[in-house]
Order: sequence, then C-alpha cells, then structure tokens
Amino acid sequence: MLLRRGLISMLLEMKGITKQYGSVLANDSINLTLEKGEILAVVGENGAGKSTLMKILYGLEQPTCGEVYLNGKQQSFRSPHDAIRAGIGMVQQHFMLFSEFTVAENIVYGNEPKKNSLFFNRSAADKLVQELSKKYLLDVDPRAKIKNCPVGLQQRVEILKILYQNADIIILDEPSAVLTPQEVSDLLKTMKKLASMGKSIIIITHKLHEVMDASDRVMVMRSGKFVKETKTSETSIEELSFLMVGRRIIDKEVPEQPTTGNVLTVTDLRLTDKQGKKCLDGLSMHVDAGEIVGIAGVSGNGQSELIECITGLNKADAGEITLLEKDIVKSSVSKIRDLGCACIPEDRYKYGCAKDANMTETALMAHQYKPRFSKHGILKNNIIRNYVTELLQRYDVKYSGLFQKAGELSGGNIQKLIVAREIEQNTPLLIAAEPTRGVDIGAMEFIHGKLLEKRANGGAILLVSSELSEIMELCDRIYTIFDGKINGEFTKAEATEEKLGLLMMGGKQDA
Amino acid sequence: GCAAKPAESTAPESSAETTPDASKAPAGKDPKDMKIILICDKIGTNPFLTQMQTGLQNMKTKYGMSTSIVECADASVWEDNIRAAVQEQNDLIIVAGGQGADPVNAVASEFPDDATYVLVDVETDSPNVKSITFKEQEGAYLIGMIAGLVNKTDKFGAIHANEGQSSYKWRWGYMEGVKSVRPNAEFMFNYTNSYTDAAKAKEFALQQAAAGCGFINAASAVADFGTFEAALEKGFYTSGQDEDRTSPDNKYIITTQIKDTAVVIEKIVTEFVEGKLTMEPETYGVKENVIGALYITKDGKNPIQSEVLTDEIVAKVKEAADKIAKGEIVLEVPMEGK
Amino acid sequence: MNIDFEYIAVVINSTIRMMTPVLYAALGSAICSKVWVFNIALEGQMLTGAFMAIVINYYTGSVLLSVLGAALSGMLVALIVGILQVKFRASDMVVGTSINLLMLGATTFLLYVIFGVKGVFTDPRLKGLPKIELPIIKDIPFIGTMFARLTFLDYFAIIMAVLLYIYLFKTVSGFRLQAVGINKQAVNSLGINADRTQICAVVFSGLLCGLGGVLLTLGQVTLYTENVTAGRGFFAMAAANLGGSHPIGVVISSFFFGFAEAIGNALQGTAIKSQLTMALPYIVTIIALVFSSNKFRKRARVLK
Amino acid sequence: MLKNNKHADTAKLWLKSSINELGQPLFAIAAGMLIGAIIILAMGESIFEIYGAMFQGGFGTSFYFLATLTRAIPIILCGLGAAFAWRAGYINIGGEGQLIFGGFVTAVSALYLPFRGVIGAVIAIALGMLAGGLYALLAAWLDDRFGVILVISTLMFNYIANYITYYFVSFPLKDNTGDGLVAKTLTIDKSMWIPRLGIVKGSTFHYGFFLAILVMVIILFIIKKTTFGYESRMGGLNKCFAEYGGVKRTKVMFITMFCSGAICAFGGSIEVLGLKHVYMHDMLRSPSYAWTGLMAALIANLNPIGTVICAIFLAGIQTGGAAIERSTNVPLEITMVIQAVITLLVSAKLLNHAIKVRKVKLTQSAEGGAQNEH
Ligand SMILES: Nc1ncnc2c1ncn2[C@@H]1O[C@H](COP(=O)(O)OP(=O)(O)OP(=O)(O)O)[C@@H](O)[C@H]1O
Ligand SMILES: Nc1ncnc2c1ncn2[C@@H]1O[C@H](COP(=O)(O)OP(=O)(O)OP(=O)(O)O)[C@@H](O)[C@H]1O
Ligand SMILES: [Mg+2]
Ligand SMILES: [Mg+2]
Repeated sequence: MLLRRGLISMLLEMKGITKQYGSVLANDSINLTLEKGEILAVVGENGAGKSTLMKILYGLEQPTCGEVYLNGKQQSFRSPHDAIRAGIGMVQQHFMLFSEFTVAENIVYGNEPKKNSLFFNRSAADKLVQELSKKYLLDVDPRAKIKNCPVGLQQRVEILKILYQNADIIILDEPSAVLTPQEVSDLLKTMKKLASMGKSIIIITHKLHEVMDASDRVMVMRSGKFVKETKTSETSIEELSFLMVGRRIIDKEVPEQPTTGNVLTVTDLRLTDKQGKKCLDGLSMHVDAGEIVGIAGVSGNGQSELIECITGLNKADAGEITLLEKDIVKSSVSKIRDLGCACIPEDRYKYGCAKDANMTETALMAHQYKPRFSKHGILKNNIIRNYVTELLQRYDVKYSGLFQKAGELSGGNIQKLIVAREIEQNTPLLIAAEPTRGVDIGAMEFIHGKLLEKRANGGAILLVSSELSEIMELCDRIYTIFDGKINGEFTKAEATEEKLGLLMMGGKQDA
Repeated sequence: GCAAKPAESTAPESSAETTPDASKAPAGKDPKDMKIILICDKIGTNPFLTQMQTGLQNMKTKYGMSTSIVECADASVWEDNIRAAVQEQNDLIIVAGGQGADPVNAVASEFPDDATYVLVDVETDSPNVKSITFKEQEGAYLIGMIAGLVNKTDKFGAIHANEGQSSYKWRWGYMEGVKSVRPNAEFMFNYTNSYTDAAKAKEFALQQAAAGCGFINAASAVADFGTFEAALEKGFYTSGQDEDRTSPDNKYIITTQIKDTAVVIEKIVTEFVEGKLTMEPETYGVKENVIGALYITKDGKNPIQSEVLTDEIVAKVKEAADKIAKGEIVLEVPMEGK
Repeated sequence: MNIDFEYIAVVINSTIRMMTPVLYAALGSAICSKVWVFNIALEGQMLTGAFMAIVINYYTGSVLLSVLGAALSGMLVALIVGILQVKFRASDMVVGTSINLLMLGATTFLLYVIFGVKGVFTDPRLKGLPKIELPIIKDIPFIGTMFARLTFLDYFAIIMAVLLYIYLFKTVSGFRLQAVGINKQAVNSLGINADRTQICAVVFSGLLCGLGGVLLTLGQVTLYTENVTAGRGFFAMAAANLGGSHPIGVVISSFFFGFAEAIGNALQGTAIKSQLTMALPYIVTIIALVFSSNKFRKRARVLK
Repeated sequence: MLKNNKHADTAKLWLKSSINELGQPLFAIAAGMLIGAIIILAMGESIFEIYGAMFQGGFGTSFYFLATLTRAIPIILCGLGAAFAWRAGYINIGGEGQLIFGGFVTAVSALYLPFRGVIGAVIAIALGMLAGGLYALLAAWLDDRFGVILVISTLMFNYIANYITYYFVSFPLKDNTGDGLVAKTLTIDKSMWIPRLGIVKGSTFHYGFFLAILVMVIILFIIKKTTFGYESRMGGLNKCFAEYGGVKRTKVMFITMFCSGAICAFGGSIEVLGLKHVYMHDMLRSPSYAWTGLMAALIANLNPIGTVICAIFLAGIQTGGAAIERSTNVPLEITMVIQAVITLLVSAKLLNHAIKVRKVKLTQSAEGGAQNEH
C-alpha cells in the first residue's frame, strides 16, 4: 500500500542502497522514502550508517549498488553539484562555511548574483539574503562575518544556504549536537515551518525527544541495516532506544561513598579570549577525593576554557586554582600533570592523539618522564612495549599491532586508548571531557565503568559533558555552567533533568 | 665497503709505478703519447678560459697529444678533479683559477713526481707547481689612458664583479692610467658581485652614465654584455676584457684590455714538450705581449670603428706601452686603501 | 653636496626595471597562497620562461611569440607543480626544490644542446622587448627619466596587480578562488572542484613567472645567462609573504625591497663594502616581517 | 595465542612499512635513471657510455668511491640536520647558512685562537657548531616571538650568511699572502687537520666521515631512545597533542632548531678541518651541499639511516657527473636533471598511488579535515 502511495506523491525514493568500505558494510540494501512536506527522522547507534546514507543521497559518496529516484525519475549524483541541482541540500555534521566571508557571501556561494556576467554584485547578494531571511523568518545580518557569528546563527546560515539553492529536500545531520536548548527549539520550529511550506526534511539525531517532537516518521538503522520504520505518533522513546541498541540498557547502581579531602579548588576564575569575550567570568568550584563532579552545560559556555586553565594549556587572567593545596594558576602543563592531574580531552583527534603516531607513542604520552619508563631522559623501550601491550589488552582496544597508527583505529577504540592512558596516570584528579562522545554503547558502558572504578579507589573526577543523562547517571555532585559562571550546584539526589536544563539555559536556582 | 681492499687499492698505486718520474723527463717521450689536462672554472663564454681552450686545441693539432679539459661546476670538485687527473695519468696538469690554487698545491706536494703542475693566474710558493701570473694592471693602465683621452667629462666609471684586493689591480691600473692624462678625474665604481648578472651591470652602467661618466670600464666577465648594451643605448664609451670584444654592431666598445691566455698555454705546452719547462714562476705583462690593450699592443679583428680613438691617441698610448715594456713606467699594485 | 636629480631619477628607473620581474613572481606566489598552495617552484617557472623566450626569439624573431611561449612554458612547469602538489599531495618543499633544480639543470643542458654554448648566449639576431615612450610624461624632467625605457611588460606588471586585485575582490570567479583558500572542504561539499581551482591558480602563477622571466632575458638585457633568475623566485616568496598575499600589498612590498636594494647599491663605494650592502635587502626583509608580525601571526602557516 | 598473533602482525606491519619506505626511493631512482636515459638517447649519445662513466666516476673504483664518500660528508650532515628539525615539524631550510657559519667560524677560531692540535680543533668545531646552532635558534626565536615563518626567515638567513662571510674573507680576515687574488682565509695549522685514512693513495677521504656517521648514530639514539626524541616527534606529528601531554613546545623547538643548526654547521666545520683547511668564499655554497642534503633527507622520509644512504647516492651522482664532464661531451647538468626527477617521483609517491588507490581516497577525506590546521 505504501508503495502504491509512493507512485503518486513520493518525492524521493532510495532503493537497495548498499555501500561497502573495504570490509565494512556501511549500508546494506537500505530503502528510504520521503514525501513532500514530510519530516523524516533517521536514528541509530554510532556507525549504523546514517551519515553514509545521507552522503550518498547528497552525492558525496557513490553507492556500491542501489538507485535513487526523484519524482519517479532515476538519478545519479556524481557530486553534490548534481544533488544541489536536483533540489537536495545538506547541512553536514561539521559546518561547511567560510569564516572570513560574510553571511551573504556564504549563502550565495556557488550561485552568485552577477554584474556584467563577471563581477560579483555584493549589494544584490545582501538584498537577496535579506529577502530570503524575511520569507522564512530566519533572521540574519547579511553583512556580518561568519567568524563573528555564534554556532546557532551559523546553522541558520547553513539552512538559508540550502533554501537559497532552492532545495526541496533538506538533510540535517545531527544539527542539534552543538546547539543551546533555546537554539534547538528554534531549529525544531523552523523545521516544522519549512515542512508546512512544502519542504521535505530528513534529520539525523541521537536525541530521541527531538524525534518525538518534530518528526512525522522515524527510520531506525543498526550496523548498516534497516531495522524498522514507523510513524512517530505510533512509537515511544523507549521503543526507539531498544530498537537502536538491540537490548535494554541497564542503569548502573552507583553506591554512595564518603569523600576524603579536597583535590581541586577553583576560585573566581576569569578569562577573556582574543575577541574580548569573557569566557570565564568568576567561576568557582571544587572537587574532592572519591567523588565524580559533573559540569553540565551547553557547550560553549566556558567548559573548554575551564579545562584548559586547569590543565595549564591556557593561563587565566585572574583567579585561583589549587590542586592538592598547590597554586597552579601559572604552572606549565607538565608541572600540573606531575602534581596530579590527568585529562581525557574533549577533541580526541586534536589533543588526544596524533594520527600518524603508533600505538606505543600514543600510549606513552605524559608517561615519558616516569621513572618506570625513562631514566635521565633515556627511554626504557622494552618495558614500555610490554606495558603498552598489556594496557591495550586490559582496556580491550582492538588494534592490529604496536606499529599501527592511531589514525587507523576506529573512533571508539582510539577513545579507549586515550582513556586507558589517562586513567593509568593514576593521578589524584582526572578530568574527563566528553569521555564518551561518539563512541558506541558498549564502549560507553566500559568507560563509565572505568570512571566509577577510579572513584571507588578514591580518585577525584571532574566530568564535563553535554549529555545530561551521562552526568546524572555518574555524578555525585553536579554544577551547571552558564556564560562562564557556575550558576547552580546539586547533589545527585536533588538533580532532575528539568532543574539542570533550566539552569543550563541561564535560569536561576531555586527561583 | 670503505675498508681498504688490497686488490682495489693497487690499481692507482701501480699506475704510479708505471710512470716513474715521467713528468720530469718528458723529453724522451713522444709528444703523441702525452696527456695534457686543463682544469678550470666553467668555461661558458669566459674569454680567459676560451682562449686557453683554443691554445690547447692548437697544441693538440700541432703535436697530436691527447688533451682534455675539465670544468669545475663547484668549489668542491676542484681537488677531486685534480686528483682524478693524477689518477688518470696526465703528464701535464694545468690548473687555471684561484679556486684551484690550494688543491693543486696539496696534490703536487703529495704526488710531486706523477705529473707536472702549472697554476695559471695565481701565485704560489709550492716548489712543485709552476705559477703563471699576469700584470693586468699594465693593461688596465693603458685602458685608463685611452679612457682619459677619449672621455669628454672628468667622470670615469667602472663596473667590476667583486670588491676587494682580489680585483684591485684592475681598478688601480685603470685609475693610474686615467690620472696620468686627467689628473682631476673622478671615479665611480660599482660591483655586481656576480660574473653573470648582465641585467645588474646594465643598470649600473645606466646609472653611471646618468651621473656623467663618459667612459665606463667593464670588468665583470659575462655581465659585461649588460654594460655594452647600455653603452649602445646611452652612447658612452667602454672597453671589454681579455680578448677582442669590439663588434661592428657596437661602436662604443672602443677597445679591450687584452690578456692573451692562448699564447701562455701554447708557450707552456711547447716548453713542456721540448723539456724546457722550469718551475720558476713567471709573470706576463705588456713586455711579453700577453697583457695589453687592443689597437695598442695588438691588432683587432675589426678596424678601429670609433672616430674618438684617433691616431694621435693611439700613438700616445703606444708610447706609454713601450715605456711599460721597457720598464720606464713601473706599475706595482699597492694594498687597497693604502 | 649637490643632489643630482637626474641621477636619482635614473636610479629609480633602474629600480623599477629590476623589480618588475620579482613583482610578477611575487604576484604568482600571492595567488598560490590565496588558494593555500605553497609554491616554491617560482624560481624554476621563471627560469623556464626566461629560457624559452630566448629560444623562441632566436628562431622566430618575434617578440610577441617569445612572450607567449615564455608564458606557456612557465604554465607548463607550473602545471606539473600543481598536479604533484594538489592531486598527488606531494610535499611542497620537495616539489619546489626539485623543480628548481630540474629547470636549472634542464635549461643549462638545453642551452648547450640547442646553441652549443655554456654559460651565456647572446646573438645580434635577438630582439629585445620594445621600449615604450610615454607621450607627455617623457618630457617632464624628473618623471620622464623615472619612466624612461620601460617595456610594456614593466607597465603590465602593475596593471596585472590591479587586474588581480579586481579579479580577487570584485569578480565571482575570484571570490570562489579565495573560498578555496579559506575552506577547501566546504568548496568540495558544494560540488565545486577545489583541486581544479588550486591547480589553475598554480598554473596562473606559472604564466606570471613566465612573463617575469621574459623581462630578465628580453627586457633589461637581451641575452641569456645561466641561472639568470639568481634567486629572484625565492625573493618573490618573501615579498609576497610581506605583502600579505594581497596584490596591492605585494606591489608595495616588492618595491620596498627594490628600494632596499637600490640603497644597498648606492652605498657601494662608501666605507660599507658591497659584500655587506648585498645582504641589505635580505636583512630588511626579516626586519619588515618582524614589524608586520601581528598581522602575519594569524596567517603564519606551519607546514606539515 | 592472541599474543603470538599480535607479535607476528607487528613484525609483518613493520616489514610492510619498511618495504614501502625502501621501495619508494628505489622505484624513483629507477624512474629517474630511465628519464635520464631518454635524454641521453635524445642527444644521440650512448646510454652505456654515459651511465658507465657516471658510475665509474662515482662508485667505480675505491678511489672514486672514497671521493664520493668524502663529498657526501657535508651532505650527510646537512641532511641529518634538516631531518632532525623537519621530524619535529620545523621547516629549517637554512642549512646552507648554518653550514656556512659553521665552516667560517671554525676556520676563524682555528686561525686566531691560541689553541692548536686536537684541543684547538675541538674548540674550533665546538664554536662553529655553536655559531650555526645560534643562527638557527635566531630563526626559531623570530618564529616564536614574532611569527616570522621559518621557511622565509631561514631562507633569507642563507643569503645573509653568505654575504657576511664573503665580506669577512674579502676584507678583515683575508689571506693577503701572495697576490691575494682569492677571497679566503689563511691556511689552518696542520696540527688541527682531521687526518686522512690514506688507505687509497691520493684519496682525500678523512676521518670526518666517521664523525658524520657518529652523528647519525647519535640522532638515531635520540629519536628512538630518548624522551626528547619522543617529544619532538610527537610535536612534529601533532603540536596540540604534544602540548596537551606536557611537552614544552618552545623549549623543544629551540633545542631542536639549535641542534639542527649545529649539525649542519658541523658539516661546515668538518669540511674546513678535514678537506679544505681554509675558508674560501663560496666553497660551501656552490656545491649545494645543504640543498642536496635536504633532498636526501626528504627522499629518505627523514629517516637518519636512509638520509645517509641517499646522501651517499646523491654525492655519487654528483661526483659521477664530474666524471661525465671529464670523459664525455654531455654537460654535467644531466645529473641535476636525474637527481631532480628522482626526488619529484619520490615526493609524488607514485608507487603508492599505483598500488593503493583506495587507501589514498580514504586519506584524502581525512586530510580535508586537517586542512585548517596547516
Ligand atoms: N570513509 C570511510 N572509510 C571506511 N569506512 C567508513 C568510512 N565512512 C564510514 N565508514 C564505515 O561506515 C560505517 C557507517 O558510518 P557512518 O558515518 O555512516 O555512521 P553514522 O551512522 O553516521 O554514525 P554516527 O552516529 O557516529 O555519525 C562506520 O561504522 C564505518 O565503519
Ligand atoms: N583513514 C582511515 N583508514 C581506515 N579506516 C578508517 C579511516 N577513517 C575511518 N575509518 C574507519 O571508519 C570508521 C568510522 O570512523 P569514524 O571516525 O566516523 O568513527 P566514529 O566511531 O563514528 O567516531 P566519530 O563519531 O568521532 O566520528 C572507523 O571504524 C574506522 O575503522
Ligand atoms: Mg561518526
Ligand atoms: Mg554520522
């Protein structure tokens, strides 16, 4: 019956899409349909093949086999150019904007208004963008430089870019991952409005409440395969999460335990960035031994800067940081590490590893001066090799040999390696920033287990995460951060998602 | 495999044995069996070297010996090439140019009997190396005189390659020559710091001409072509170096400072073949008719083209050349700045 | 001391002529950095142009064909550079150094093969670029001398800089070209072939270098000497860097260096020896880079 | 069982990467020779004669082989110096300037300091290395403090070093004995010369070669065995990662650049004390030691042993080139062409492209993301 309907009003149809990456089958005969004015959500665990499917639709990747039909006509997209011409636009996980250009320049790129068919008519571009922004009620300043725009605005530019290209089908790949809750709700509103104006939308997201809120239909994928498709109104968050992971997720029991002595205290920390923005604005907090302290907040509210200041990568303008009763505000990274602070970095490829470094080299970082591994600057290579082999085994990292490069590991495995390295520093304090970002559910449980183990051994852990569920599950105490300040503090018992959510968006505690 | 292998290392040693003292007793050897090698800078159009090349070729035609010429592309290959020349059993090794001085001295003291060594253009103390040098200042003096006599202004230019004592004899001789006829002369010197940068030489020449120089002495090897082009454009007079550089296309090149290296090579080879070559250092100047000025000590391939170089002037300069040859004018180059 | 204005004008005139070849190469360098390609092969591209100009000039006697041939040959060499660096992702340092070495070897080698000479080639048959006499300006005392005997390629260097400025900042194509330098991935994601844009920019730098090369062999003088570029391509890189890869900035920085060199030359014959004055432009480069450091800090590019 | 497998895999991977590292240059060399052969044929000369003369003159007899090794010494050291800096991500192309300063300062110290003999030589070398090291350090400092990029500053420094030393040997420190035609210093006292081996009569091969090999061993040791080597390599692979791990970037950069400069300078010192015994203008620049060394390092993927081998190979091509010049009509520039073609082919990693098109596609998408970093 669905098929019959498709013959009449089906806008897009993907049939038997299969994509093979070497030995990995990223998409296995996936069928997807999309109607005019419909919002379709695609969900699934990491590596399920969602992005791959969308990349194929957008012409960024070629399918191994399978066909794409638009309005019943078969299409072949060799490049995004073809897809754009056919009326498909995509906002990718990482924004594709030119930071030095203005909003208008970014939007009209590729189809610029011309003067004498040679010159770029910038004022016409500004006007076009203004009209467009009025038409879709997406407010932007055409003359602003992208690099000065907040993330939410950049996303709006991405959407306008697609609308400017006259797309009928809009693909959004994890659009809400970096947005503030306010921005998310704006985005969802925009989506609904666009749909009502006749645009069709495909959204990929891990946040199931967004699915429930905005979509008409959901498609679930798991390890490259189609699992189920259903009307949103006929399903629930519980059912979807079960479908995604294939099993029930059991909540961990975290036993209470007393804290023993202060490890980290941050007092009135202030930092202004190069653009003159106050990233940290009088931030105070503390972490004791034997507890996991969470910092909940929408990313971009000073979490990264706080971590940089504690680890010594950045120097605060004012304020105090004491680690085990020592002032470390002006100390170097190595000094702070020596004193007792390890860190699982937020960006694993930027700070966590070097893509071309091998297993041993990656695992050795920050261990190299330990007497166990070196003496007078000479490395004890045999001991190191044995240690790394043992470490990789213990943390269940899947690798092919010690000479394998870090960049060749999967995201989850490299994350496990980094977690292993940092936990094994055996420092009184461990900072874990987004420790499970982008890893699959199994690895996530494993990493959580390791953090709890460290806590049980009397370690202090500062957990910075934008995932509320993670924070609420693991933390003994939770701070909310907003605009470079701590604006709320909860014990595990007090915290509820609503309270935290409110404060994360700048509300007042106990108001 | 850099350890000594007896089998390999005997090769050059035995070669030394087969020609014991050959170099010192060439008289007994048939000239046809002789091997002569010239080791020099990259020849290009450097007349100092092309003339030697010609001289060597003439000797080959005359005596039928085997000759070879090795150009040294960079400073480090001089010694390698000289050593290779010994290895390759050359009887006479002629090294031309300053960069070859130290290497040839070193090789000659190591292998005094394996070959006869001649060093052209540089003085040396080495007893095993015959050195041949030139009194370029005498030629420069004659050019200076011509310049002084043809130039209408009191300003004299010169474009040299390098600044410093090494080229001072050219500048000093030129200035002395000018001053001998124009005591109030003012001089302008520019340096290309390159033997090939003709563009730069030309710009310097244009600037000197603009500053009022009516005669510009070109002495920067290949770069002189730039000076000549400027002369053609601006109409100042100029002179070339080493061999006849006059051209029917450019009447402003009125003369050339002669340094006839072909004659020198021919003399060395002839003496060597006849067994008369001594290790005494020799210096060639106007007297030997090696150094001089075109139209004064040597006839040109073209007749005098410029009306400014009158018979009167030629006669006057010839007189000075005679005096130099006779030792009546003595030109000893002082240290620069002293 | 009386100042000789005519002499000063001639010095400025010389400076302009000495600088225009560098300016061409510097513009080439600038356009390459606009698309985020680090091109060190400018020297080789220029040398090729200089050589081909002489060869074509000798055989055809046509100045126009020489200029075209030089530009074409420069582009050809640049095409190799572009393909290797962009398509094959070869290290810019290796490609640049090798191409420079290759062209130095090849031109010297071909000089011998074609003309049977080494070191220098000159012939009365060679025709230099015609000099342009500007109608009114040539009669103004100081200015007239300043602009005397420049060839159309000298003027064209400035025109080219202005054209390049207009192209980059006013045209659609220039806009898209700059976008490649800002975010190549984003350009690719829109289905525009960024590789091709990069290669085109490199090829265009070859054209510019070719023209610069022509000036070296048919402009200032009419002869070819081995390695006639003598490091001008490297110098152009520094000039482009100082000029912020902005066409007008590059014009200013190129002439700034030109005057540094002119001052160095003017100091010849004073107590400061020419060996030291020769170092002046390079020292000035470093100092200028230090003084413009804040501006460059952001642009400073750490090569892989 | 799993463990055994792991070790076998490790060995296999290592073997694979070594074959890849070695196969690449070998393929390129073969291709370079092929292109050279085409050129020779086009000139109407005999390939066998030319290549024969080239190999004979470069590697043919112990005498010529030792000449090659002698020429290779400064090339090796410049290559090692470059590799040392490049591995850590610092693009030092100022090897020439550092080499020149090293040679010059060594010569001057040997001439004008009151020390003679071995002590004098050691002091002269140490001062030469210090000079080269400081010269490189200055570039590093300008980069760190003002953001003057290393590529430009070290390049400019080459010219500056060349002209400044030219001034000194033309005027204040010039050898004015004899007619003083050449811009060079006086000859250094014999007691300070690095002795020759004398295994082959007439060969200039001296113990400096073993000093160069020693430097290679030390660098290997630093790279493989020391925390500093580890830190500098990590810094070269990913600056942020190293910094995050507590590596002091500036310190590593300064030390790396200093050492790199000192190693290049050592090449100059050895050339002066081992071979030339004077400092003459242009004696270190005109043979392009530094650039050849850099090429050797890049062909060898910055691997020290590979750098030494490539340096010897390139030196062989060059001495062989001189032999071509001696015995045939072909200009020695053919060796430049062959050398350049080889390095070009290595850089393009054509072999990799031919074998693993798929893999390249993968890394291309990976590199797209890294674009904003460089
Ligand atoms: N360029 C690639 N090369 C090799 N394999 C790839 C490549 N891209 C994706 N894959 C494989 O395809 C699978 C699907 O990847 P895809 O990015 O589509 O997952 P996803 O569902 O978008 O995951 P996420 O939720 O993390 O975004 C991955 O698990 C991976 O194994
Ligand atoms: N350059 C590469 N070479 C080999 N395999 C790769 C490469 N890049 C990616 N892959 C494969 O693609 C898969 C997905 O990569 P990806 O980085 O998307 O992992 P991920 O778990 O989705 O992490 P993230 O969410 O951070 O992107 C990995 O399992 C990895 O094996
Ligand atoms: Mg992913
Ligand atoms: Mg995805």
